[in-house]
Amino acid sequence: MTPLFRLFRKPWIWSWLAAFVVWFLTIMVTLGASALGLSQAALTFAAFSVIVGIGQMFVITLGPGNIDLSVPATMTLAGTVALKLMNVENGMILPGLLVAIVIGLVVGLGNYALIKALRIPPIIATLSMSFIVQSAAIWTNRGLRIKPPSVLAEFTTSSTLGVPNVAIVALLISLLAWFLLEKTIYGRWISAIGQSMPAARMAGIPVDGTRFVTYLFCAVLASVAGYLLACFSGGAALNMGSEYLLMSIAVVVIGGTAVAGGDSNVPGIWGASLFMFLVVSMLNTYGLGAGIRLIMTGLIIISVIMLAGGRRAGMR
Amino acid sequence: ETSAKKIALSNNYAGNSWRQAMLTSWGKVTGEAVKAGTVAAADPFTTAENQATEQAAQIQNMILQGYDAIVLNAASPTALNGAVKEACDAGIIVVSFDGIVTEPCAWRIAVNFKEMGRSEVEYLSKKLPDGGNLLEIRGLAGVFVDDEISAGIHEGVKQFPQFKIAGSVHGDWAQDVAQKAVAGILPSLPDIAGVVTQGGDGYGAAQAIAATDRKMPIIIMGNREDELKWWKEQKDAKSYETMSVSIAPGVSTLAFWVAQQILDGKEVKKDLVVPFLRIDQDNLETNLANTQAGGVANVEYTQADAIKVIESAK
Amino acid sequence: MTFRLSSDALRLAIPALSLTLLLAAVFWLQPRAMSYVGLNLLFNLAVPIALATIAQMIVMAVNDLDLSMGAFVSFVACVTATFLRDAPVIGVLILAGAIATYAGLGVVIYLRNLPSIVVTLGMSFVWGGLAVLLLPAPGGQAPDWVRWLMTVKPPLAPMAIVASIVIALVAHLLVMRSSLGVLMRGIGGNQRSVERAGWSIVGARASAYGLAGLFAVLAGIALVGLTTSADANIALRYTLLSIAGVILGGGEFIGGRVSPIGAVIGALTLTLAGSFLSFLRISPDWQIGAQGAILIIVLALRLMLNRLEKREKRR
Amino acid sequence: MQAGMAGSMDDVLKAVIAVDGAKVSFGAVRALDGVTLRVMPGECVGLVGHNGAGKSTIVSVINGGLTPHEGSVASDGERLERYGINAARARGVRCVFQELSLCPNISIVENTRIMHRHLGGFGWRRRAAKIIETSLDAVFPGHGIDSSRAVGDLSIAERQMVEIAMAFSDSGIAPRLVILDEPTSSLDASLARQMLDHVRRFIAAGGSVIFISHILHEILETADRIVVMKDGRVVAERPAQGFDHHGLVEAMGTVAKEETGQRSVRELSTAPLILSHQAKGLPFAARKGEIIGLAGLAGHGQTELLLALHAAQSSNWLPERDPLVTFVAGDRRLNGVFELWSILRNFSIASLGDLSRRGLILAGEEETKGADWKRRIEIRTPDMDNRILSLSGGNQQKVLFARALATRAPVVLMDDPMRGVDVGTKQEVYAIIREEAARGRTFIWYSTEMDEVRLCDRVYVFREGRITTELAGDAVNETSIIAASFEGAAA
Ligand SMILES: Nc1ncnc2c1ncn2[C@@H]1O[C@H](COP(=O)(O)OP(=O)(O)OP(=O)(O)O)[C@@H](O)[C@H]1O
Ligand SMILES: Nc1ncnc2c1ncn2[C@@H]1O[C@H](COP(=O)(O)OP(=O)(O)OP(=O)(O)O)[C@@H](O)[C@H]1O
Ligand SMILES: [Mg+2]
Ligand SMILES: [Mg+2]
Repeated sequence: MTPLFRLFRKPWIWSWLAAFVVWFLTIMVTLGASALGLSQAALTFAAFSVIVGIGQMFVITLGPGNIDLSVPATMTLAGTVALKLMNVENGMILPGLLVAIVIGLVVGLGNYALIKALRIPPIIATLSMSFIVQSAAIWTNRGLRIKPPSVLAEFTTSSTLGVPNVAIVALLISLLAWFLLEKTIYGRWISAIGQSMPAARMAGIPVDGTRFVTYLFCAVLASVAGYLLACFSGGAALNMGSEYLLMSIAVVVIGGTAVAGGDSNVPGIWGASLFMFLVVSMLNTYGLGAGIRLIMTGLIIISVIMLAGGRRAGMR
Repeated sequence: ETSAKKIALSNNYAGNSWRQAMLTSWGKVTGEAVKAGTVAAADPFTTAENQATEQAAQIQNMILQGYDAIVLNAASPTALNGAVKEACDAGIIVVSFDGIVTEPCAWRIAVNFKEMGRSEVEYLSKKLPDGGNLLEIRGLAGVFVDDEISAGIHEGVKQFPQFKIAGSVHGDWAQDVAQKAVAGILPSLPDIAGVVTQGGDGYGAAQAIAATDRKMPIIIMGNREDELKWWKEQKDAKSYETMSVSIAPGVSTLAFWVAQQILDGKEVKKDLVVPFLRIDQDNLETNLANTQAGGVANVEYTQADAIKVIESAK
Repeated sequence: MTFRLSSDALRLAIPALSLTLLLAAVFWLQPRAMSYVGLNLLFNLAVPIALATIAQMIVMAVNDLDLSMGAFVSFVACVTATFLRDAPVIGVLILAGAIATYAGLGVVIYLRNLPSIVVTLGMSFVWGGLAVLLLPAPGGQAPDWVRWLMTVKPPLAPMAIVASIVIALVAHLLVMRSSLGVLMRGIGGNQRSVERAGWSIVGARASAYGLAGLFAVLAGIALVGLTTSADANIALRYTLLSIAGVILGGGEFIGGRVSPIGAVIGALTLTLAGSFLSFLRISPDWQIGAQGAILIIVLALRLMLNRLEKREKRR
Repeated sequence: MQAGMAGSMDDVLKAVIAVDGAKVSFGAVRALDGVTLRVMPGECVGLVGHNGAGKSTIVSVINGGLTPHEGSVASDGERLERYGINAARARGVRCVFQELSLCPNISIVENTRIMHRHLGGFGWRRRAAKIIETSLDAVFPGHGIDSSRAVGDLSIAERQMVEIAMAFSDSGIAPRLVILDEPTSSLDASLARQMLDHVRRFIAAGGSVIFISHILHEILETADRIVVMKDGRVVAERPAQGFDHHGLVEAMGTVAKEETGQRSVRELSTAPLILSHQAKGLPFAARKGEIIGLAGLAGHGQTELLLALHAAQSSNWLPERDPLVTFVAGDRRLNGVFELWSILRNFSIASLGDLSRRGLILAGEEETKGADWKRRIEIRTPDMDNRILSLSGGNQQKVLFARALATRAPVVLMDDPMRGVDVGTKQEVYAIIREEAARGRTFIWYSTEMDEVRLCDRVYVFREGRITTELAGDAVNETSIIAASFEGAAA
């Protein structure tokens, strides 16, 4: 009784429940025959949302107003440049990954420079940055689609023991994130900064350093996600990240992270990512038109947050 | 005589390879035209996001800048009418292509999107006389090209009732979105005989289907190189057969020449039609050879082509 | 005592100065813009953005953020181009219902203590879906009176300028001078104290959201008046534009610090920045990036002037 | 003798507000355990008690913000069934809350509009300005506050002045009962004096006041009757003449012995210099083991100096193994507590470096150290894992103290940290400070309370943002500090 009760007080439980209900409703159409296929697909595509979502979650934890809108553009730039560099050669996989990470670092640096040096609110700073990054992506190869190296393409599209490889990568990143948040000083610091920046400063926390690292982390995760996605879908496209703007925010908040900052959780990201994929699949499966589908998606998001967020305090 | 005339390209989106190819073609053809002194300038302008309001502002700026003609790929067939009307009132020639506008004072170089959708089903009916289930991949909801092609496909299904649309997803013309949407609906679908697309989503669908143990259906392809290449591989390996329909991005150059002809005082009908680009099993290799790696199958137009199109419309 | 500018006045001086600088640059690049017609062309599309910015600003005044603004304005545009023209009574009812829904959202967000970002994110799907249902393909037509209103040519100044001034003044009266405005900003500053003074927070939040809904509806109608027809995605950009407009105009995300006149100026600045860029004729590869750069420059200007303000205060 | 036997029928009839047997609990915490309190017209009731005794809670009940789970509220002999904020305000009940309860983003005039609901209609700005200015002039003559300024631009003392004036202001419904919950905590002596004088005038004119303060002499000289609370109950209730300082402390159940200004003069001028700073005015320097006071009128630059010292000595970019300074906040809502966190996490945040290995937090050590400090400074909570907000204000402040003292930083900066801390706790903290100073820690202490300043070895007096005087040894006494504080003004 009590453990169950305590489980229901976890902020992330609702996204998992919602994901499960939607999954169940979807497989019922085929009386369960699609269970395996659907689960695998869900794990595969949720993985990308999880990776970008975790980065976004760290940023959102920094407190009200902190958000990274440059995620899609960073994904695109990292994907295009890395694939161009690798040029279908298996030997270049590691340099490609390195370049993607460096791009993430540069974008993160740019973001924080704008936020700190020019005091531009993060939402606008990262938006402006994303325009520049997007232009850079266009400029580098004018939208030509280059194929990923065969080993990478193979790796990202196959499974190990029935679990998609990308999902395993996302799981490892989630574990790292969980560890950072729960067990390290850094995790305490970002939570403290999210609750009150002046208080964090006066408690001796290196506020700027911590925020800087967090923006770097988010941008690097976005570029890693872009790298993987480009390999998974057989080449980088200029618009490949656009979906992940709303997605990265939605999975964070549906997952039970406080939008007002200071409180985050990793399991919720998974629940929410699975949910966001499954809900579209469910509505597609039931053959609903685009209009109805959008309305249902919206209403479901609101109901989940109503169930989950009713009692928790939040600024917004 | 148009050597003193200035032409602007108003483009609403640059975020995919088709648009990039379109801009490249424009740059190539108009660059030569400017050098040859045919026109004084041919500047391309692009908005950051696919938004009618921003493009309307862009057109209004072009009016201020004193261009003589505006070549327009519109974000919306109707939402730019206000701005287009103001341009016309200012004595500017407006030629729309691909994404055309309904404002009567503008010229339209249109593709018959409905016919494009219908022809896909017609093709399938030849390959699959017994019919079967179809999966439809649509574009971006609320955009008119999506609505037109889809209407054509549904018309085709009515014409060939042996087909049934078993599922329909929106791929937003982005191949990763298409891949995701298809992967999500696929487990719940019965056997699929064919996939009808709007061009550009074929490879994503193929990827999603390849990830399952289903038999590969006939996927109608678009004109991106990766689609054609995949088709070629399948053709070589297991004599896979399909076709590809699309619009050549080089149509922007046709629009350029048409605008130039109008400026030159030629009588041109308001509605011109360009054929869509179709690739079949037998001319796949030639087309693939002409396509840049990672690019889009393309056709560029010359002044003579434009004159021919104008003449034939009369 | 030395003369001291109030912080409200300074909050306004900064965006006004950015706008002036940008306008000077545009006139220098394109002298043709310096005319009745030219100003109208430069600014008329800023009118709906200004209205949407005011709507966003009201939501921000009570410490919330509306991520559904763009979708909602698109929805209103669809209603305007269809029902409001063909069946005005039903059209008006739908729009009134939409405003009521906004007010209801304000209540639900407060009562259930929900993050407004998520609720409005969800609502953006709902409005988008409704818009697609109304207009699966672009179309419809603006009612004649709307078209007339947006294209009328008043003497002296073009409609775009007149409308902007009227919007700024009305919003200023509502938000900065009226009791309701004080109440809304008070909630943004310290909700608990407003509650302790015996006000109904539910009522105040409902009015704030309702008012925001009203301005957003006006934005949708004005937009259709300019474009003559609508589509389901017509104003999606307005979400970010409106937030950027509020910030450019000196507003802040939390704490109820907003400035309606600043917000209108912010919207004008954003629109003008776009024009400025096209007059510069940058290579198409970098046209998108330049939009980011100009946002950065305008905001950096704000920072510079903010420093001045601080120095002013310290004296 | 106006309030004789509590509970007589007569009293209930006359009482402005009578709370009978109020019980309130927050979860497991019994904040009020059957409190009966009456306030007569023309009477000032002093309310004292240790931190967490329930004073603020009874205030919330009277003010209508909290409905007691049991018990009743009556006014003018009439039992009020549906008592709420609006009913209370309609009866002239006004409240000054401990924490800032004005809206910082809007002007004083606009705040007045919010406080007085019925003020609306055309031309309200003019009326509101008149109301608040009249009241400010009455309570704090010569205040010099412009009512069109935004509250956020005011100093903390000015805000408190506005808030007090707001409570006494009359916009049609005259204030009958004004509740002051620690109103003087940020005011310096002269402003506090002005306020207390006004309270007496208000009482003389027939108004009633409930006055809560941890500064006992204020209570003793201002209140007519003193109610002592302890653990959610009233434990003593007598006319003010019936108490003296010692008796009051005893009634509150504080065991700590009183030490009034016993300060052994220590010779530290040879101790090594540990910190120096070029402030405005005289140079600032601190030696190892010194307790340095920052005195002067409130808001004259003391906090700014502390912030500057902190900023100069701690890095914003890189973590530091051995920070030189640590900070105890006075404005705990603004820069003290982390509201989402447990008490333990709030406590340990500043010393995580010592509680971790290679960036990994050692949960066991964190808990041990937390338990240790809970015992040392008696944080009243059953469990350090409870949320920090479940503590009363004074106990939260103790946690902030523990946070700073638990670090290894040799210099402790204190920004008027004893605001709202009860007498017993204060004595304990003073003892700890002395003990730590003896071991070589340096304390730099801004305080608005003279008793505290007198505990310091050396005092810098501030005036208009600059250090004007340095006092040491026997010169550290009330007369010379006050003289130094007003030096500039007299000139
Ligand atoms: N909202 C609340 N939730 C939980 N506990 C509360 C709440 N309000 C008060 N308490 C608890 O009730 C008790 C009484 O608190 P109260 O604030 O009335 O004390 P106080 O006498 O005002 O103390 P202080 O002198 O420190 O202000 C304390 O133990 C406090 O922790
Ligand atoms: N919603 C809440 N949940 C938990 N605790 C609360 C809540 N509201 C108030 N408290 C706590 O209850 C206590 C009483 O609240 P109050 O604001 O009256 O304290 P306070 O008077 O400011 O404290 P002090 O007088 O010691 O400075 C405080 O410790 C406060 O933080
Ligand atoms: Mg209290
Ligand atoms: Mg208190």
